[in-house]
Amino acid sequence: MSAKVRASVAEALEGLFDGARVMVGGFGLCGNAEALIAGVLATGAKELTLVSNNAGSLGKGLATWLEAGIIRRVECTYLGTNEHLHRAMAAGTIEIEVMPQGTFVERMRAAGAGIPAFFTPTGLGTVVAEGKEVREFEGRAYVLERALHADFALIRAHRADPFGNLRFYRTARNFSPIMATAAKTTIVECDELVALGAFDPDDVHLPGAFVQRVVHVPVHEDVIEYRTVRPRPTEAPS
Amino acid sequence: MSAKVRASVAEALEGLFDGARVMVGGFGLCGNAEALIAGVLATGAKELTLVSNNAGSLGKGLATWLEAGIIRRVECTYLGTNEHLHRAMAAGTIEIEVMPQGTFVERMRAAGAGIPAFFTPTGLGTVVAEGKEVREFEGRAYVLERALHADFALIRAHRADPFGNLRFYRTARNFSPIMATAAKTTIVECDELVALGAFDPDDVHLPGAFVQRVVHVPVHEDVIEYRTVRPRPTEAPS
Amino acid sequence: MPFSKEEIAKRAAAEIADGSIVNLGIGLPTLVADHLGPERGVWLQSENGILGMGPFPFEGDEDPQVINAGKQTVTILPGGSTFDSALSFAMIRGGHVDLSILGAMQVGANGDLANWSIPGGRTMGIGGAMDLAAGSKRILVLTSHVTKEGEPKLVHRCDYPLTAPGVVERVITELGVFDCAGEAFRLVELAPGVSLDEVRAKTGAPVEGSSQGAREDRSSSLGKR
Amino acid sequence: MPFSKEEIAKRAAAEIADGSIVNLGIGLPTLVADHLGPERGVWLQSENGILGMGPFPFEGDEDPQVINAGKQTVTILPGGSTFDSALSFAMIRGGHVDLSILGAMQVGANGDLANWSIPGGRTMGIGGAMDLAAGSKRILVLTSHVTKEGEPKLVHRCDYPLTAPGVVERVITELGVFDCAGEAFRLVELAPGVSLDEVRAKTGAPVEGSSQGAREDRSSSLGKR
Repeated sequence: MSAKVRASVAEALEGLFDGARVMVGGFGLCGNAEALIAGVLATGAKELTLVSNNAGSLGKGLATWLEAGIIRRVECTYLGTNEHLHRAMAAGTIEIEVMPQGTFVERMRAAGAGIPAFFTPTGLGTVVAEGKEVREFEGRAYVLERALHADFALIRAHRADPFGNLRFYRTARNFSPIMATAAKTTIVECDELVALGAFDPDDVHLPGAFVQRVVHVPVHEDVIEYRTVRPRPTEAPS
Repeated sequence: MSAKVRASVAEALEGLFDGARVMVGGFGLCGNAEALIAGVLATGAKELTLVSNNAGSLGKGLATWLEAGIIRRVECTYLGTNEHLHRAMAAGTIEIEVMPQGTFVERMRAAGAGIPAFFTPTGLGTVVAEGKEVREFEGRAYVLERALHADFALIRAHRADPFGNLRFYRTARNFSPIMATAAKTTIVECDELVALGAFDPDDVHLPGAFVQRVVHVPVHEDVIEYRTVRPRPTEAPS
Repeated sequence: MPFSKEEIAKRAAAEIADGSIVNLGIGLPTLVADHLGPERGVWLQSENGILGMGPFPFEGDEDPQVINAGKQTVTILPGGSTFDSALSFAMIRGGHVDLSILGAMQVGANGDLANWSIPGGRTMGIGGAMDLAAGSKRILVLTSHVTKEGEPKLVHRCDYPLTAPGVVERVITELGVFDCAGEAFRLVELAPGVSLDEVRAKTGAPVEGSSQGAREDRSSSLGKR
Repeated sequence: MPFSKEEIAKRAAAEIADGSIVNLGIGLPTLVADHLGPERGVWLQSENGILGMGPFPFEGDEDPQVINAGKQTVTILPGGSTFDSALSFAMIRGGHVDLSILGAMQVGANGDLANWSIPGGRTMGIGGAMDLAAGSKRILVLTSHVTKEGEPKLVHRCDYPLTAPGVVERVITELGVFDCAGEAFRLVELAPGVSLDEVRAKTGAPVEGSSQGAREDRSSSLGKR
């Protein structure tokens, strides 16, 4: 029953191979599987295809993979201010496919649900639709998009049980549960490891059927990219 | 903020029209919006297209619609022992489209997600694929299926708040949250109506964006179709 | 003596790898659950939205909102989860169910499965049958070897409407265990006291193999994942 | 005097129907939130997975795992919910977001929107821009009327890479409010003290209408749903 729980990050990452397609959850640095991301560097795996919304920021997270030169190709939606990625793209040292965020996640959802391709309105009439089939349904045109698979998904959950049932916390959820369905081997780094039966059946965000390995990582750095606050009112608001 | 909450089933069903496409949640009688189903009969609406996994059973639930003759067409996955439906189908008084359950729910999910059509392996090489496009991806053949929309969805939730955020209970969830995304007007019958803020943000099963009306119905019959039990051990199990 | 229903179910349970996700069809497949002890770590999926389905409830504990795909009252085990039908069928169609054990009206030697409609008969509907057949990683069929009228259910090619083509790997009947080998069924195991001649007489396609070979094959076919 | 950024945001807030679901893009559109009192019942969607986004947290209350699509720390209002990106984009692409208020690099008179890439410039990526543009029920653009170099951003046809074709209904700039009318922009409202001549001089397409008509149009265009 607890065959999925691994004692260390290194054990959790066993079998990662050169050239693997690796999905990494998180919206920017938010919800990153920090220990697994660091652990991949330690494995020495290289020539990876990274499938992630972003590719790190502020030198943190996936930016460390770029810096280490272990990425051959990136499939993402947003480069932002990631200097490594901009330089690598300009120098042609890394292939980059940028796609719309909704198409990105729907392609992964399709992969997880056994759907090889689907039509979407997003990207129609833009560079995204170039070379793709366009077809009309009920008078509106749509673009055919393909499923997006991976060999591994590295995601972070708030709580996990030994079967790999997961709960996520707030906006740290983002792409992670969908990536878990789209990858052959889903590796979860959880803030808390709870006992089987600790979750109410209605409150499981992602059932264990989609998870192959779990490693407990209690401490995270949780970097904030843009700290935006408002002043605390000095007296009770009227 | 509470513009969605209706005082009665009749108010909740306002605007239901003859010939409407109506999705009704539930797996058999489990999770039926019992009061809304009864309420539709009271509106006098007829010539309805019913989109539901089943069409009632034991003379209960949607069987009452068949008995009242208000259904012109049924799109479902399973007829089972529904005598009304078998007779109506044999007599040709009701059009019936039977489809695979996964295709049924995925077609509704597509409708709710802005996807007009998708490829699926289910139904390939069967009567389900007749007249549909078949295409190969990565060496496997798939059938093109279309989105399934409706004018109304009548669903039951365990708890709802005034914005229409919903939680479902156990296997009463089934098709209901997906139907809510696929219908123009989603009408929810909830066992409990809770205050805004009563749900933890992570524990909302379906956000209120997909819900247009809510009516509080505290009492349900909750018929069991097949009561299966095992004898209670007389002493503590060894 | 041919396998009893309980023996078929027990034999099917031996096909299941520890820790796997399994969907059991209505009827004979349902009995398999009784032969899966908790030490096996097998998780039962019910397509109406349960992973981790438990046994029937104790008398008086039945909950009308906790049912299986056969609309029977069931329970949910610790570690079980409930979810909507879209996720349930994403699990099935996306290949996350390791094994589905299904009933059949006909099975073709080519692996074709027919289990939803009899020509000229009353159609109960499709339900989740086509999804399970097309989406599961592996399909095992449990069925009586012949119909009530004595017609073979293991045939060269199905003449009943198909549920899915070329999906059945193995069939267990009261007469034994058989693999779909294309133009013939391959004997994996004979039920005690059943002769290959009897099997061949009751099968609508060639049956390859010998009683001897079949027994030897058995151990190697178990517990694979 | 042309509209200030705050006045553009306030004017945009008047375009929002009470109770609607709204996504605010990064930059100028973000300011609109300050002009939506709780009595409006407007629900802000953030495509990284929030419906019911609240204001920035009080100092010291920021949570690194509660951010918006601009990766800024935010809060969640009572009645708010958090969900995965697939559901978030199903909400957007399925037409469940009533209005998206976006920034722009160029807007065509035909409603074409370009807001993600400048030819020859550095591409920041697409993010949710194309999904919001293609999926929302209605698109409102807030932008400066001209670029820093003084080039018109309201043009006959975009020459920047498109985000989505024919989706923009209305544009609010410091000079006024304009609808995309196909071959021209239609003046809805002039900012105080701005002349139609100035607008025409700074717009890369014909501008239809008169100052008089524009003011009369205003009330009728508000509060529609």
